[in-house]
Parts: sequence; structure tokens; C-alpha cells
Amino acid sequence: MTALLPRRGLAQVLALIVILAVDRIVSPQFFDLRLQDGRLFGSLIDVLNRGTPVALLTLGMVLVIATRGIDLSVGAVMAISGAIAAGLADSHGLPIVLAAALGAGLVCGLWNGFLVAVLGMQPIVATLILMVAGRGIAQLITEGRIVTFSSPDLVWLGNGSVLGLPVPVVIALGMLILTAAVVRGSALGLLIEATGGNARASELAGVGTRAMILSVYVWCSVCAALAGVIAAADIMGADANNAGLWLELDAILAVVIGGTSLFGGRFSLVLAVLGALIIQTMNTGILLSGYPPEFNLLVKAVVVLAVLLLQSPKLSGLAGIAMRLRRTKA
Amino acid sequence: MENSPDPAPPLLEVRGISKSFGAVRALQEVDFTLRAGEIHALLGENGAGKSTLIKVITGVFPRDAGIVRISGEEVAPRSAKAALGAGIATVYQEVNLLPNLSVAQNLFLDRQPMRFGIVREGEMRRRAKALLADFGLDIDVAAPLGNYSVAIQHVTAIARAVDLSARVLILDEPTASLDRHEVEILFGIMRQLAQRGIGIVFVSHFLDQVYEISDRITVLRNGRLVGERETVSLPRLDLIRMMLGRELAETTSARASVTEHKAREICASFEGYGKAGYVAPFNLELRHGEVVGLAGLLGSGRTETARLVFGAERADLGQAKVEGVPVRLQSPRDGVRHGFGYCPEERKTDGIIAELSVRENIVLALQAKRGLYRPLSRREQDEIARRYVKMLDIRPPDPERPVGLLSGGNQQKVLLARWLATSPRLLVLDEPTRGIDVGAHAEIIRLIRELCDEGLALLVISSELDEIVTYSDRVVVLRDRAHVEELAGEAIDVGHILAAIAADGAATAHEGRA
Amino acid sequence: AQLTIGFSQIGSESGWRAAETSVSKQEAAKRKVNLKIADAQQKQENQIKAIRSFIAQNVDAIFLAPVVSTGWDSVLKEAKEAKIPVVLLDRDIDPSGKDLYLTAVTSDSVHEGAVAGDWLAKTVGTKACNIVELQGTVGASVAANRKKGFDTAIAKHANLKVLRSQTGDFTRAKGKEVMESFIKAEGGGKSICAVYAHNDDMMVGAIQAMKEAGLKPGKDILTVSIDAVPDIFKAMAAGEANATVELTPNMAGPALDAIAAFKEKGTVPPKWIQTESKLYTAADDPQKIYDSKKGLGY
Amino acid sequence: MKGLPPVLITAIVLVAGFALCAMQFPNIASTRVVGNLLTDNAFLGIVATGMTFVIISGGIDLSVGSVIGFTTVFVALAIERWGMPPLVAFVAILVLSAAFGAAMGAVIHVFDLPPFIVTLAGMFLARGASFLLSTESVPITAPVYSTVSDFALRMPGGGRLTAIAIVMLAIVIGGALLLRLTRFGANVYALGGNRTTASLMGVAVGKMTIKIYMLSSLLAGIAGIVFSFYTSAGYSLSAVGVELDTIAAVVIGGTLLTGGQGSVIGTFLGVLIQGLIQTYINFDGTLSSWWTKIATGVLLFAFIALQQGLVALARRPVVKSAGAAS
Ligand SMILES: Nc1ncnc2c1ncn2[C@@H]1O[C@H](COP(=O)(O)OP(=O)(O)OP(=O)(O)O)[C@@H](O)[C@H]1O
Ligand SMILES: Nc1ncnc2c1ncn2[C@@H]1O[C@H](COP(=O)(O)OP(=O)(O)OP(=O)(O)O)[C@@H](O)[C@H]1O
Ligand SMILES: [Mg+2]
Ligand SMILES: [Mg+2]
Repeated sequence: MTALLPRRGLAQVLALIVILAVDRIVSPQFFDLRLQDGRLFGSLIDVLNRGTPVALLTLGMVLVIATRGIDLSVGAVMAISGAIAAGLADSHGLPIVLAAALGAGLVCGLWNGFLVAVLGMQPIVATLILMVAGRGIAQLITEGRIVTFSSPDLVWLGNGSVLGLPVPVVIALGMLILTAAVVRGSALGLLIEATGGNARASELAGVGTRAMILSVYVWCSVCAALAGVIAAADIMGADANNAGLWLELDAILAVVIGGTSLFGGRFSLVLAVLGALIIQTMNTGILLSGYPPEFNLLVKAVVVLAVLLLQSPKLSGLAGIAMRLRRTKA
Repeated sequence: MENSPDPAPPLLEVRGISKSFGAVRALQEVDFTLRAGEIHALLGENGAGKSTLIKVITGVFPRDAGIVRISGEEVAPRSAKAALGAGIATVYQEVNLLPNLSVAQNLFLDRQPMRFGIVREGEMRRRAKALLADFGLDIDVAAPLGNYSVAIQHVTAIARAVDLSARVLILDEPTASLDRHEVEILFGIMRQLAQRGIGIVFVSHFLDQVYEISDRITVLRNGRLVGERETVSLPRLDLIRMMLGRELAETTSARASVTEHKAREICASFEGYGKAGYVAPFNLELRHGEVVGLAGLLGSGRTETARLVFGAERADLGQAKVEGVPVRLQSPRDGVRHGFGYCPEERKTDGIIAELSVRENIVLALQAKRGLYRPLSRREQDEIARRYVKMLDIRPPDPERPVGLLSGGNQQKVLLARWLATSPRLLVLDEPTRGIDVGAHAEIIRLIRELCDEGLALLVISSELDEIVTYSDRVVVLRDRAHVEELAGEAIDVGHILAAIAADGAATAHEGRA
Repeated sequence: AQLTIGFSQIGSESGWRAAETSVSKQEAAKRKVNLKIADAQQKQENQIKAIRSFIAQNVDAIFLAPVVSTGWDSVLKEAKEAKIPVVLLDRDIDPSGKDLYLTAVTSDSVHEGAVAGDWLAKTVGTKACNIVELQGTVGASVAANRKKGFDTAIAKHANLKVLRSQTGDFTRAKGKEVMESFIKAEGGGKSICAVYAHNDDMMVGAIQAMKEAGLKPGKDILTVSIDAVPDIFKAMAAGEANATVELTPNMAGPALDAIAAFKEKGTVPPKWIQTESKLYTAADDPQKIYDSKKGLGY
Repeated sequence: MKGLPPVLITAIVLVAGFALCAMQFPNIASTRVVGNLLTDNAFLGIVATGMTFVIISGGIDLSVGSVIGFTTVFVALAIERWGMPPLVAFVAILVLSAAFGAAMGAVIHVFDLPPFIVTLAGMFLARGASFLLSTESVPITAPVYSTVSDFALRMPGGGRLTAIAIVMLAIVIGGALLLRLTRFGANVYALGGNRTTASLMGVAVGKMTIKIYMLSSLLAGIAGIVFSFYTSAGYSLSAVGVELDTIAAVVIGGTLLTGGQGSVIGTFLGVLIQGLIQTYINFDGTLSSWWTKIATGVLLFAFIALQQGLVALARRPVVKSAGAAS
């Protein structure tokens, strides 16, 4: 199995490389990078930057999915936290703004976790409730308007740069490292995988499965809240109507492309984030290609299918046989 | 039963079958022959490749090499459905039936009685009832199968296969969760089928049963064929040597220190403990260094008792004490915190986490006990896993293998290792030797004794009375979800236990052998 | 007696829509009309349901802001049978249903596109100009019409050419993302002379993208968009936007007047009350317009 | 003695909810509103029936909304632009959508891919294809359309039982019978119980998977036709997000997303519960866009929580004295 893991990652890396290559074909300047105002500039940076919200969402989503759950409410949570951040940005300092926005995410996560872990609702409907109501709450905060702000601190969060990299990318990277450190550094990762693999057995082995489930929903919402703040900072305004709309599907897609099963168990944070990058690379490629927008969805469908087929256990089984044949010949 | 030399081709003929899973060579050039009307035992240690051979024959796994002939005709079923079509009916080892469907649907799935494209529900239930009646079972066949105990589920699976068997019936450890009475019934039916010319393959780790029922024996070891013998001409010790490839270390069945149990310290005690509608209130004392056996018929409440003791189920009556201190056992976590361990009987649904590695399965309970913030380092985990893989002889000895890919018996060992790793003060074992080969069986019983000597308290459930008698210091007998009798010392023997199980209500008693 | 009017609103998909809703409420309150607003969450099914329930409640009139132009025949027939007059707001419906409604208060979105195109043609003059276009949601009729009007207007000028056209879903975030990619695809934006966006929100996003790429929107690259929401005036005041075409959020005012006249005096209004598609440029004192529009609930 | 079956509980919840709503708005308790409820949710009832099969079998189908959208566009173009007689157009689209579903099922089975993602790709594909056909909405003027749209059985009290409502009821009943009474239905439950086991028991898992997704897409196609009658038009953006409403209806109806349990009648009740929530909000008519969403969420929660509470009550073991048996 240890030998299998890198091969699993290989499929994602391969997919990314192929899509990058296609992007290079449709847009010759795809790999061009230049420094401007102390900040790197180019399509590759766009991919990273635009991929940030979904990448942040996947960090939480992958844990939720590892416990056999799903969280449809992340888009709505993004809208809520963005609205709160925008509302407070011009009157309060950044720490307070962040605390309020992430705090809202925490509350949302507790609510989802409560419904799933304590009331025992099926995750998809439990989080559907917040998906519907949450956007309403966000619109309630903004009253349906796009609330703009000019607080330079918050704007920096969306548009600033550190060492040439856009701040959102740095934040996402930091969150990835933080999540990985917490999950793999403590016993959390093992206990989450156990819970997702077989909740009954884990419970009997003394794992606090409820606490595990509650905590992943909380983390998922906090990540979503952070993504919401970044999305708002990016456009210097909170668009409660559209922020994070349908992004839950992208996040789930990224997790699955990252090789985590929707039936829970084994998960990989890095591959999930890679999945988010694959999706964004494809999206950016579509924008650069200059095809009429009517084709966007078709292209997306074809690419998604191709990426999935690439990692299909059946196909990798075939690849395995081919490899074995080669080895026996050698 | 049928001995005449047979010029016609054998019913089922397997030649040169090989099968690998990645680097694991599960079968290498195995031959196997089944004649019409014979009961053929397929034996071997855990992980020897018995189940794999069966799955290759029925097309569940594609084979790497070899041929299969039925009555001289080569067949290559590519799915269980195709195998059924070729006349081979099988009860697989682990995967039984579908708990969400009714018993009747399970029995007749994909072959329901139909009229105008509609399933004749009434007819189907009637037939299901009749079918199960042959096995001495009278249950509501319209209820979901999952409502019933493992034993009943297993009987249902057997009944289905028996009803389906056209030419060949394969039973992979069918008796693992049955008690004597059900086993008798099954054997009766097997003999009837054999008389009708059906060939039966029978996998079991109970050698008594093998000698009782089988005509011939084929032994596998490490995926290779060791040999095929007539049962009557193969002494037991030779058989064991064939299976293990070595002599069986003598198990000391002598119970050394039965008498002094009164002097031992109480580890945990339960007074008036019970739960309405679950188990009647009982008193139970578990002492350090002592094995308490729970005996009873299927559904008598043994598992329920075990779950209450461990904390997997909340009691609504009575008081539990650990080392004399009153405690509340509200959840498995409480049990674990107080140093209890519990190996459940349904290892697949309640025990293993199939996707995770042997290592992770072993350290799980220990890690849960230590809590989130004191993670076992990878080195510690490796160390623990290696220790128990060696100690319990888990095969293949690869701690990184997903536990779901291990053979049934080895999964059981992993579960045992999980709890041993927590150094518990009380270990509750529900059918610990189910599906375990002779070698490992002796090993586990030795282990149980050893653990006792180290001061561990044990509560063991087993349907094998011989086994219970071998290691128990006291035996609690259950009937109708109530503790009815406690035997100790000299009183512990199979006869007494049977008598206690059967006492009064002769109608419900499954009497011992006549 | 006080009139009760049911208003089937599309939803709250943009700031403009929110403004239309709040202006409608203000206008109704001014006229002491009881306005029941049902929000369809962007779904035609919901609008049909809402109209049915208005009919069931026997309101005095129904306002409908149709999410799509087709598919209203049977439900409007029901309204007609129930003798409830219907007024369309903001968008027209399919011509086959002309007799099914009393009047339509709408702007002409093809015309809006044309106004934007004409302004650009006039501003550019005879210089060659490559345009990039930020479309609205694929399949939305407004998007198609605004594209059509603009295309027709610039077709007369050979020096104007649409280089790239991609959907920005009417949102700021997507507008910014798409503009970023346009800039990359067109050699850092050097070859782009003007941006046309189907709404102001996308343009606000695009302006940010241009600034981040070191370009000067409004100077290096001309901008023209539609809706006239407050934020575009802010950009205009800062010299970062050039022109916008107004789509007034006050559709309910004329509609309410028409209904009142119809109910009291039986005056049948004209079939189409067209709102003005007014062009605003930096010459119109954008700061003042911004201040006046700010409170309208955009 | 076993407790109430979940379907009955869902029904009780629905009736109780209806009564509460009617107490506040007496107009709701009319055959007119009930008739509207059936008509307005006809397409949802039809797709949800198909989705029930998929979810019970342990899968999910996210493509249904897009298939509905595609169907409306296809039908409209076929009739209005390509001059097909309506019936031919219907048959063509049903064949097409069934084939689409079968293809998704085949990919899921052959390549062993998660249904969630395969059908998500299917969702992009179908929606993208309808954009290619036409991005504008195409009115349908064929006479059948007005005839069928105008047809309705009058119920006492002025309610109208429309043709599409009747189609939906027929499909719900047919679906319920198919699931309950046939071998196919039993196999659907078997697949949801455990695919591997079902396969070991001789169920042709591959064929079943293909058939189940085919059924779901076919019903989505029928729902699309019904939708085109409902709106007399084809529009590429119609039925966006319907997949979530559908899944919600199925789950509210007591079907487990993990598969193996559920019923079509439950789903039908789930559809009605969602319709009732909508109706209530429309009757209230004072809610802003955001309060509409919040209220929908709160009501959804209330219904599900009530249902779960009742189910938990019904499951509680009957307390009987388990004392030493005589
Ligand atoms: N699906 C699989 N993938 C990988 N390895 C497998 C798989 N199934 C079985 N094996 C391996 O093949 C070997 C033979 O296993 P098998 O289940 O046939 O043993 P068995 O003789 O039935 O043992 P038991 O008595 O414990 O049931 C074992 O080493 C097992 O780990
Ligand atoms: N012969 C039977 N007839 C009807 N129901 C039964 C029968 N045997 C068991 N059951 C049901 O199966 C369930 C599980 O029984 P359980 O496994 O706890 O019994 P047990 O004493 O632990 O026996 P074992 O461990 O040998 O299976 C109980 O709910 C019981 O009602
Ligand atoms: Mg086996
Ligand atoms: Mg038991």
C-alpha cells in the first residue's frame, strides 16, 4: 500500500501537468512571469490566486468528507463572513474584523456539527439548511447590496503581496501547513480516518466520534469564513448574493479529484488542494482560450471526466499490470 | 459416503490455479478435485488461501492462471451470478447477506417467485418460512435481516445457498457462529444433499466437525496445495502437521488455580446491573487473574451482557464498581478510560476499520485512550504494531497492509492486539476464537491464560463449550436474557453447562446429543 | 380602498435588483399601496407559484418582473380569468402574450447596448480600437440583448472590433477574474483599447484588475457599462471609469400610477411604458449622482 | 410491537404542517391550493421519483436539473425550429436522455468512479449542451401545448387537477409499485445495502447500475417535458439547482443517503413538504429575499427535526419487564 500512495498522487500531478500543457497551447504566454510593483504577475499567479478560495474550502471539506460527511453550506458561510468583514472593515481594526468574521464561521460550524453529530441528521440535508438560510443571513447583513469598504488592511489581505506572492496564496499555504500540522501532528488525522472508515467500530474502540465530527464541521466553516474574507477583500466589497455561489460543488470536486472517497476514511490534504489547483488551472485556461462562453461547461465536463478516468482504480489497475509486465520482462 | 471408483470426470476439477494480490501470492498452482456426492473439507491456517480459492472458482476474483472444469467441461465464470448459473452455490466467509432487506428477500433475491412481472410476496414468504423451518428456525421472515443475530443471518445465508445449489455447494466457515444444535441441523442437511449427488466443499477450523462430516480433506498452506487425503485415513495429528507444517505446541488444558479465586481481588463488579428490555438485572464479579465464561444459546443475552459491562450500552439499573469505586459506564469511552477492552463478535461491522492499516487498527484504542494531544509517534506505532504482529503471528506480517485485505482469522488477531496494546485491566472477548485456525486457536487460549496470570480479568463469550471449559474459572449461564446460573470449580464441565442451559422449559431447550 | 398589489420579484441577485425592490417599496408606501413582494430566488417555477398564490389571495393587481421571457401564458391566463390586471416590470415577455398583461414598464436592453456602443464609437472616433467584452450570465436575455445592441452599434464602425468576449456572470468577482485573464491574453493589456461590460458590477471588478496590472482604467483603457449603480459613479469621480447607461430601478412608480389610473378612472395605459436609457459620463458630476443614489438600496 | 414506519411519520408531519399553515392563512386549506401544489411541483415529483431509486441504490444523480433544462430546449427547438411533431420530439428526447443516463451508469460501473462526480460532470455536460442548442428562451406555440395546459379536472372547491399533475401522480404510483413489487426494485435495495454482497448474491450489479441511472435520466427527461408544458417554452437556464431540491425532497421523505432504505411515497411527501414551505412563504408575502431564504431554512429545519424526533420516539424500545423469564 505504501507503494500505492505515491502512485495515487501521480495521477493528480499528471492531470495537472497535462492541463498546464493544454493551457500553454491555447495561450502561449501562459508561463510568462514578470515582477511588477514588487509582485509577481502572470497567468500562473492568477491560477494560484484565484484558486485560493476553493483551496481553503477544500482544507475543511476534505476533513468533513473523510468522516463520511459533506458540507454544502461553505458558500453561504463565505457570504456571511464576507458580509461581516465588509460591514466592520471601515470602523474597526483588522484583528476585530477577522475575529468577528471567523467567529461567525465558528458558530456556523458548531451549528452544522450539532445537527450532524448530536441530532444525527444526514449531513447533506443538515448543511443544506445553512446553505439556504446562510445566504439569507448574509443578505440580511448587507440588505442585498454590495457593501464596499476601503480599509487598507483588509484590502491588503486580498490584493497585497508578500515576497512577490499574493497575500491570499500565502494565507492558503499557511492554512495548509497549519491544518496538516494539527491533523497529522496530533492524533486527529488517525481518529478522523477511523471515524470515517467505520464509525461504529471507532466508537467501540473508545474514539469520541461525535467530537471528531463536530470538530471537522467547525474547521470546515472556519476555513470557509476565511475564504469569504479573502473573497470580499479581493473585490473590496461583500457581494452576499454571489460570494461563494456554487463553490461547494467545486470544493467537493476538488476533494474527490484529490483522491479522497466520498465514503470517508483515508484523506490527503495536499492532494485535495492539488485538486483545487487542477480545477482552477482548467478554469483559467478556459478564460484564456477565447472560446465563446457557451462552451465553458462542456469543456469543464470533458476535463473533469478525463481527470477522473485518469485516476480510475480500473485504469490504474491496468497501469499496474503493465508495470508488472515490464518488470517481469526486465 | 460414496466410495465406488468413478470413471466419469469429477464434478469439479481445479488445476494449476494461481492468484496474486500485488506482491502477495495468495494461491500458487493449486489443484482441487470434488466428486459428486462427497463432502470435501478444505483446510488450512488463517490466510492459507481457502477463501481466495473459493472466490477464484466462483469468478469473484479473476484468476492469474489455471483452469476449472465442471463435469469435465471447462468453465470460467466471471461473476458470482455466472457461477450460480453453472450450478455452484456459495456461502462466502465474511460477507453474508443484506441486512436492510427482509429475510425472505434475502433468501430469494434475484429469483423471487413472480407473476406478471410482480414478485409474489406472500408466496415468497411462505417458501422462506418453509426453507428456514428445515433449519429449525421460526422467525418473522418479513422483518429486516439486520434485526437478527449473526447466527440467524448465517443460517439464512446457508439456507439460501442450499436452496440454490444445483451441483456444487461451497460453505466457507458456515459453522463459525452456530451453536451445536444448528450445526447438527446443518450437517443433517449436508448429508441429505450429498446423498442427492451434490458435491459439497466445507471450510472450517473445527477439526471435530471436519472429522464428523467430511469424506475427504484437502489442505492448503501458504497458498500451496499440501495434499489431499481420505478423512478416515488421516490421523488428527498428521492433519495438524499438514496444516501448520510443524507440530502443534501442546496446549495445557489443565486449569491450574481454580480453587483460589475467592482470594483474588475484585477488578470490577456489577450489582443489579441491567437494562429494561435488554438484559435482566444481574450480579457479576470479575476478579483479577480470572476468566469468567458466558455460556448460553444464541440470543440468550451474552452479547448484551458484554456490551453493558463494557459501556457500549447504557444500563438503566444497578451500580458498576471498578476496584471497589462506583463508576458510571455511559459510553465505550468510559469503558476504555477505566481500562476495559472489548472485542465485539461482529468484527467486520463493529471491529475492524477495513481501509486502515494493521498498524493503525492496532494503535487505535490506545490512541483514543491517550487522547488527541498525546499522539503516538510513528516510531512508537511501528514498534507496537511490530510487537503484536509478531506476538500473535499476524500474517502477512506487514503492518502497513489495509486490514480489510487480511484473512478473517488474522483480522480477529488484529482486534485482539488493539486491546492488548491498551494494557487493559478487564478484557471482554465476544467469540474470540471464531474463524481462527487450530494453531492460532491454541495460541489465543494460551494467551488468555497468560494474560490472566499477569492479573488481567477476562470475560469471554464462546459458543464452544469445550473451549469455555478449558479456560474458565467460573461460568455464567444465560437463558432468555437473564443470568440463570453460575458454575465454579469442579462444577464446570460441558454436561453441567448444558443442563443449566436447558433447565426447565424443555420445549425451548436445544438438548445435547442424544 | 387601499390597493393590495402582489409583486413577483426575481430575487436578489445583484445590487441593482435590491435597489429595484427597495425603490418599489418606497414608491408603494408613498402611494399608500399595500405591496406584497414574493421573492422567487431566480426561479421561474417560484414566480409561477407566487402568481398563483396572488390569484388565490385575490389581490387587486399583480406586478411581475419575469426572470425569463417565455412561459407565462397559462398562469397569466389564470390571472386574466380572475380579472386581475398584470403589469410587467423591468423585462418584457414573449409577444404571444400581449393581451395577457395591462402594460409593461421596461427599458429596452438592446437599446441600452446600442447607447453604450454609440458612445464608444463617438469617443474613439476613427482610431482603431480593440474591445473586450464582459458578458452577463450565459443564457440570460438581458445579456444577449445588451450584446446585440452593442454589436449592432459598433458594426457601423470598421475601426471597432470585439477582441474577446467571455461571461463574468454579472458579478464583481468574476468580472475581475475574467478581466485579469483578458489582460494576460492580450500582452499585458497593451492591445486593449476599451472594455464593455454588461453591467457595472463586472466593470467595478474589471477596473480593479486593470489597476492591479498597472494599467490606468479610464485613461489607458476606456470603460463603458450599463446600470448606473452608485459605485460606478465613485469610479467615474476618481477618473477610473468613463461611461454608464442608466437602468432605472424605479419601474414600480410608473406602474403604480398606471394601475391607480386604471382602477379609478378605467384609463387603459399604453402597452409599453419605456424607461429612459440615459447615458452618464464624467461630465455629469458623478460625485453628486453617487451621493444621491447611495441611499436607494443598491 | 414496532413503532410507526417513517413514511407515516412524514405524512403526519406534512398534515400537521398543513394544518398549522391553514390556521394562519385559511385560504391554504382549499382544493385550489392543493391543486396548485400538485401542478407546481409536478416536475419535481417526477425527478424525485427517479432520484429515489438512485439514492436507495447508494448513488446520487446531480445531472437531473440540467437534463430537465436540456430537454426543454431540445423539445422547443425540435417542435418550433426543426418542425418535428411534438410526439416524435418527445420520443427522441426520452431516448436521448435515457441513453445519457445509461452512459453515466456505465462510466460509474466500469471505471468504478463515484456517482457524485460522474453525475456532476453529467450536469456540466447537459447544461453546456443546452447552451449550445440555444441561449435564448424559445416559446412553444404548438397547439398540443395549449390544449394540454388548459386541460384540468375540476375538483370540488374550484381546485384544478391539471394534466401534468396527473402525469406526476401516475409516475409516483408507478414508481412506488416498481420499487416495491418487482425484482428490479428488490435489486435496487440490494445494491444500496451493499454492492459487493449484492454482487456475490448474484445480482448483476453492472446492469442494475446502468438501468438505475437510465431510469433517473429518463424520468428527468419526462420532467423536462412536463416543465416545457408548465412554461410553454424551452430555456437553457431552466431548473438550475433543481438537483438539490430533489435530493432534499428524497431525504426529507425518509430515504437514507447511504442507500438501502427509503420509499417513493415518502419522497412524494417530501416534495409536498417543500411545496408547502414555498406556499406558506408566498402566502405570507411580506418577506424580503433574505427573509425568504432564512424562513425556508428554518422551516426545513423544523420539518426535519420534527420528523427525526418522531422517528426517534417510534424507535424507542418498548419498555417491558425483562425479569427472569417465568
Ligand atoms: N482482496 C485482497 N487483496 C489483497 N490480498 C488479499 C485479498 N484477499 C485475500 N488476500 C490475501 O490472500 C491471502 C489468503 O487469504 P484467504 O482469505 O484466502 O485466507 P483463508 O485461508 O480464507 O484464511 P481464514 O481462515 O483466515 O479465512 C491472505 O494473505 C490475504 O491477506
Ligand atoms: N432464535 C432466535 N429467534 C429470534 N430472534 C433471535 C434468536 N436468536 C437471537 N435473536 C435476536 O438476535 C439479536 C441478537 O442476539 P445476540 O447476538 O445478542 O445473542 P447472543 O446471546 O449474544 O448470541 P450469540 O452471540 O451467540 O449470537 C437479539 O435481538 C435477539 O432478539
Ligand atoms: Mg477465509
Ligand atoms: Mg452474541
